[in-house]
Amino acid sequence: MSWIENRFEEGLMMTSLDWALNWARSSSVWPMTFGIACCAIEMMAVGASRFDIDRFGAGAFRATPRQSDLMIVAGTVTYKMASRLKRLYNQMPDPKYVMAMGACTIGGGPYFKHGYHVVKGVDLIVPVDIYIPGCPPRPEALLEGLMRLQDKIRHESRAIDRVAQDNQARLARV
Amino acid sequence: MQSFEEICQVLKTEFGEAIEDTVTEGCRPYAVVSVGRWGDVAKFLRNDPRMRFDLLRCISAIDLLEDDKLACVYELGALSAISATADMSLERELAVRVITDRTDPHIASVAHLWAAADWHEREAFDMMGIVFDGHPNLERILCPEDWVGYPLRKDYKFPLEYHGIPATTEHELTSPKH
Amino acid sequence: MTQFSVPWKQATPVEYRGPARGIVALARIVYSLAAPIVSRFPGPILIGAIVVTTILVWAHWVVFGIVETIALSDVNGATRSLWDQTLTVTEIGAYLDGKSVFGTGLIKYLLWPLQIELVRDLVGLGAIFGLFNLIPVYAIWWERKVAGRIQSRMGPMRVGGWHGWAQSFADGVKLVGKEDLVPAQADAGLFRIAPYLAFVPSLLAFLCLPLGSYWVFRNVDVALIFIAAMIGVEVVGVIIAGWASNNKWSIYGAMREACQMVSYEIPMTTVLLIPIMTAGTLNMVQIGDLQSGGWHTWVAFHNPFTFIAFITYYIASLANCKRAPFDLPESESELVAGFHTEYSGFRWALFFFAEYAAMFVVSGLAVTLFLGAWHTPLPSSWAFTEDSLIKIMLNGILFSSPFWFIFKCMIFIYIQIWIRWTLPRVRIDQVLYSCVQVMFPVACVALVGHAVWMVTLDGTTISKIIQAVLALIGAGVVVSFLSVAVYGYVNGRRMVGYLAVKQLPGS
Amino acid sequence: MADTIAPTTPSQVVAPTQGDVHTEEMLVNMGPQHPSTHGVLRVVLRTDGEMVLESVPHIGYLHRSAEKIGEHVAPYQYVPYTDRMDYLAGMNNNQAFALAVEKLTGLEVPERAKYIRVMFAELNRIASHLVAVGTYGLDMGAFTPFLYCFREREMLLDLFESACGARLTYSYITIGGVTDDLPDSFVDVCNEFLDYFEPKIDDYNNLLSYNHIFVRRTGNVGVISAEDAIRFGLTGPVLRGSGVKFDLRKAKPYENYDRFEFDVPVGEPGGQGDIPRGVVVGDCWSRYYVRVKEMEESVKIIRQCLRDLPEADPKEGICHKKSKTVKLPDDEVYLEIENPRGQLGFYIKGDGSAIPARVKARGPSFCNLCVLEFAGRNCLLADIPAIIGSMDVVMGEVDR
Repeated sequence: MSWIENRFEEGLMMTSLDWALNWARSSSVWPMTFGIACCAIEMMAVGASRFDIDRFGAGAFRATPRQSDLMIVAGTVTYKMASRLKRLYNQMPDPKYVMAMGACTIGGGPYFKHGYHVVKGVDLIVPVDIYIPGCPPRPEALLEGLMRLQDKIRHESRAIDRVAQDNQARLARV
Repeated sequence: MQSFEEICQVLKTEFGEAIEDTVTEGCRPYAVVSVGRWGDVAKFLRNDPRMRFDLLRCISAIDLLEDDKLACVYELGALSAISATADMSLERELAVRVITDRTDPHIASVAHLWAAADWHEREAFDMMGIVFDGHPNLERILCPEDWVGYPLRKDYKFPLEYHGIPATTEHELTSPKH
Repeated sequence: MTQFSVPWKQATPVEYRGPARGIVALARIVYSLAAPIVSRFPGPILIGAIVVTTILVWAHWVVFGIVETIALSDVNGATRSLWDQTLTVTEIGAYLDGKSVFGTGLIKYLLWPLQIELVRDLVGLGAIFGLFNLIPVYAIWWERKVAGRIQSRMGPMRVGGWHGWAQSFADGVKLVGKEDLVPAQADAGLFRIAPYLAFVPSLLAFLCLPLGSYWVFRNVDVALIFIAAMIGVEVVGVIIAGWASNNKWSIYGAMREACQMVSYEIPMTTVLLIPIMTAGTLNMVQIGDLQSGGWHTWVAFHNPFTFIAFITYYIASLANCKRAPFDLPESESELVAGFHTEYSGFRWALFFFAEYAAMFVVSGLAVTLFLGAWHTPLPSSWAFTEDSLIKIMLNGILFSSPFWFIFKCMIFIYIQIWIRWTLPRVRIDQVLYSCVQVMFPVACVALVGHAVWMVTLDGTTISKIIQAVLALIGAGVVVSFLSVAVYGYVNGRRMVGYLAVKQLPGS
Repeated sequence: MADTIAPTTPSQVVAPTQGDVHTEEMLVNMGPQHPSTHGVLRVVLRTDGEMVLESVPHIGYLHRSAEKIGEHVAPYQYVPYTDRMDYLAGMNNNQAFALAVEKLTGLEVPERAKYIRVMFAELNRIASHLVAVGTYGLDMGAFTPFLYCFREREMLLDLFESACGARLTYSYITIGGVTDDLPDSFVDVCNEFLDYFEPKIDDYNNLLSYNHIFVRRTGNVGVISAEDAIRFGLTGPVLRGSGVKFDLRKAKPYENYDRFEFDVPVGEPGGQGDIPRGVVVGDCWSRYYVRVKEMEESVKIIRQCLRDLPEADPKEGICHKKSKTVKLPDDEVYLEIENPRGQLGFYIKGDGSAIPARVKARGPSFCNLCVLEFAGRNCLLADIPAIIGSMDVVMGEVDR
């Protein structure tokens, strides 16, 4: 969790601060170079000349999880890979986002029934923000997913979440 | 260019009973070699000037559930002499099937003859559970170390979970009966 | 199930006790007052920040321009530097009265605090810090745009409107807001301090970098040694960062950096001796002033050996600030991110700032020592005579000013970017080979040759002819660069058009 | 050739003498998430400073049970799974599987479909080699050639898209032919693309192949001799880079490759012709350059295809009528074709029903990768990406 989250109460200043920080975060979503399978080729195509994800400020592909904001899980996740994927997610600093790209990461895809070694959806391992269907999704779909992620970031808040706090207190009483 | 029959003839004169069968009808002929003599046959195929099969193209492990057997099919090839100017061709081709027991499968390793066999044999061990005697490093290659069962056997039971991750939704899913 | 249970976001409000509570309360009050202004309109505020910083630089500039003129118009004919002698407000007033500038009286009193040294230092520091921050921010944005153009794509386009000009600001604000991670196995103290050890030397180098005859914060007599030392000290931060991360890739990066730095400092400092020999001083301002007589008097065109030395210096400086093809310490395809693999957020941003500021510093050294410093290539006969303040300032901009210095530095930074996106990376043994067996002998030959030249040929007709020929070659390089750029631009347009217009069946 | 081969076990590797400097060995784990392992390959390196004493590849991070699925679905349903094995060369994979099934069941392919298959296989070979060349530049630290290669690849993908509607996973070549006929004006557009593309190869050469730094980085690195290449069962450009002129399209022509004229490029020693000095046969540069040359040869083949393309026979159609209802006999077949990465073989065993009893894919990347343990010894750390990149592995096919 970033140092600024959940420290201040909701108010005019927090709303303004949110506005500024959300603008910065949504304008500079740096993905991690984390290609697993077929979808990774389309992810590379998105970074290449015709589609150019750099136009949105998201073109700085970082090789290390420490410097990236977005993990695009591009390809089939297997059981052998699962622990590595989880570890990479844990290594990313907050705020972090996960994009499930392609049918395999959403729910096993064509390997759902007989794929004994395929995880049936990456959301069994890490929380997912955006799902992009397709096998593999076209680059335009990935760009659309990025824009939806930016929308999502623009509606974030850094104020103390009263509802979550109340729920926690209630749970503690129980 | 030697035909399949000529190669089998040479093998039969050299090894006699070890060549259990030669199947010539069908798409692709193959010879069945007894599992006990396979090590010697392989060495002969690799080193004898008449054979000189220097290319091991593939090892396919197959599950013969009805006969309660496992088998390995070795695809061998012999290249013409290396030259930088002329196109090379396959001089001879041979497919060898080695059949072993299903409960305690053991086949002699050929990794010391063809380096290519190293990973193929590890894969066959991983997928079918065939133990290759004399292999330098026989451990699972594709599946994780703690994987249960041999996935490509016909009676393989799909896992229900792996380290807490739920797996297949259809319980008791095995191979279809056909 | 424990290992793979889905992690839910847990809201844990922090309780403050003791003095912290007071500080937090104060912070909240400040925030509530400032936040509506600061963060309601991030776009305008960012524009404002740039405008203010620019005005700060320019204010510094205008003031110094006036002062420089006064100093030059001293009746005794002796040149006085701003920092050596304190000008009194009476002197400034007397000068301005004589020039009958609009609002003389007001300017006189506005300038009054400048006679206090502390005020001057604070203004100067503010300007230098502003410049130090602006240059990396825009160099990074520029690098992404240039890289995009080289690779036939657009680069940042959305953020801030026009060609993504606010991209680096967004990156910076985001990086500041990221979680500050320190790996569990790392040496926390060293890990935290290392980015500052890389950042501060770059900033210190700026203090002695002269942007003009009077545009230097501290005109130190050993400025050259100081800057060379500061560039060298930056390595310590990098090595500590790699070591403290407790990551194998980081250690590889740190060791490569140490190895590379030790080897490239030698030819670099060897060729730095050549301008020193020519000028007979270590003072950067004096070396710069030596080259004021037009572009054929620039040190690089002095004789063939200085020309070789200039090229050697530029290659060594690439290695010095970890730029491709010598970016081994952070080579992405080999060591995941090299020495900063474990760094995230603000601390990593400090490394980035340090790197781009170092690019500017080494380019500044190249410009000052070899390519005429802040002097214009335009002939001096084009200069205006001193009629009005406007013309004085125009003269200041076009003929002897930070404008030319920054312009030349930017060209060198551009070439660094160009090389980075074109060439593959060299291997560590090849780096060492090219240093020890190629660059160092070349540097030594240049040094000896230059010394012999200075003793035998300097000032003769042959020397002048060779100087002119070399200057023409330099001009030819610039002209061919421009023509290549124009050719590429025209061709690039054609190709983009081909891609855009091409209609394929089914598409 | 030696009688038997010494196994490449760790104990065989001897550390180079270090003089009086005391150093310690370090185990470095490279991957499965690493920018230059081309996917999820994991290599464990035993290093001594910058020297790599031993590198052991670990695979299986993308094991997607493709062979098991082959025992559960009918052949025409399995074609899409072959796309996803080698996702850079979907057409070639479809072709290999389709040819194997056709050989097993004796289906006849219409003449026009044969030409279309060859054409698309070669187009996809270009697309695949473009990625290989581009990412190899990326491994060496040159970013821009990668972008240029992808720019040209996008045009190829447009061609594929116009024919079958997919960019990456085509399933266009199917059992008994191809799924659909070519769109109108395809021949003109394809010719136009070839005219545009051919001069671009010179651009790549100028930018990357003959770049001094690139040659120094890859020349005489990771040398595999011809004997070793055969011993390890290497195929494709990796084998030909070692100077073995063996190409299944010439040695054992399938489809109608025997009707086309083309050369088989092999690795050549440096200093002759356009080969730069410092290159030896079997090094990374040779393997890379074979791919560049193969693109030129593929362009030749496609031009001949476009020239000789027969008109569609309305009676015959473009695909065999029985392609979806075919029953596999109780027989087995093993068929290899020349993929961009090497020889892709399919072993299919039928048992009289519509669903195969066993499908085994011999992935060229799988067989090529096993040489990494042999080639990646006693080299520098920076050579490991060079060697892995020159193998041009696709992990989807290694792990299947």
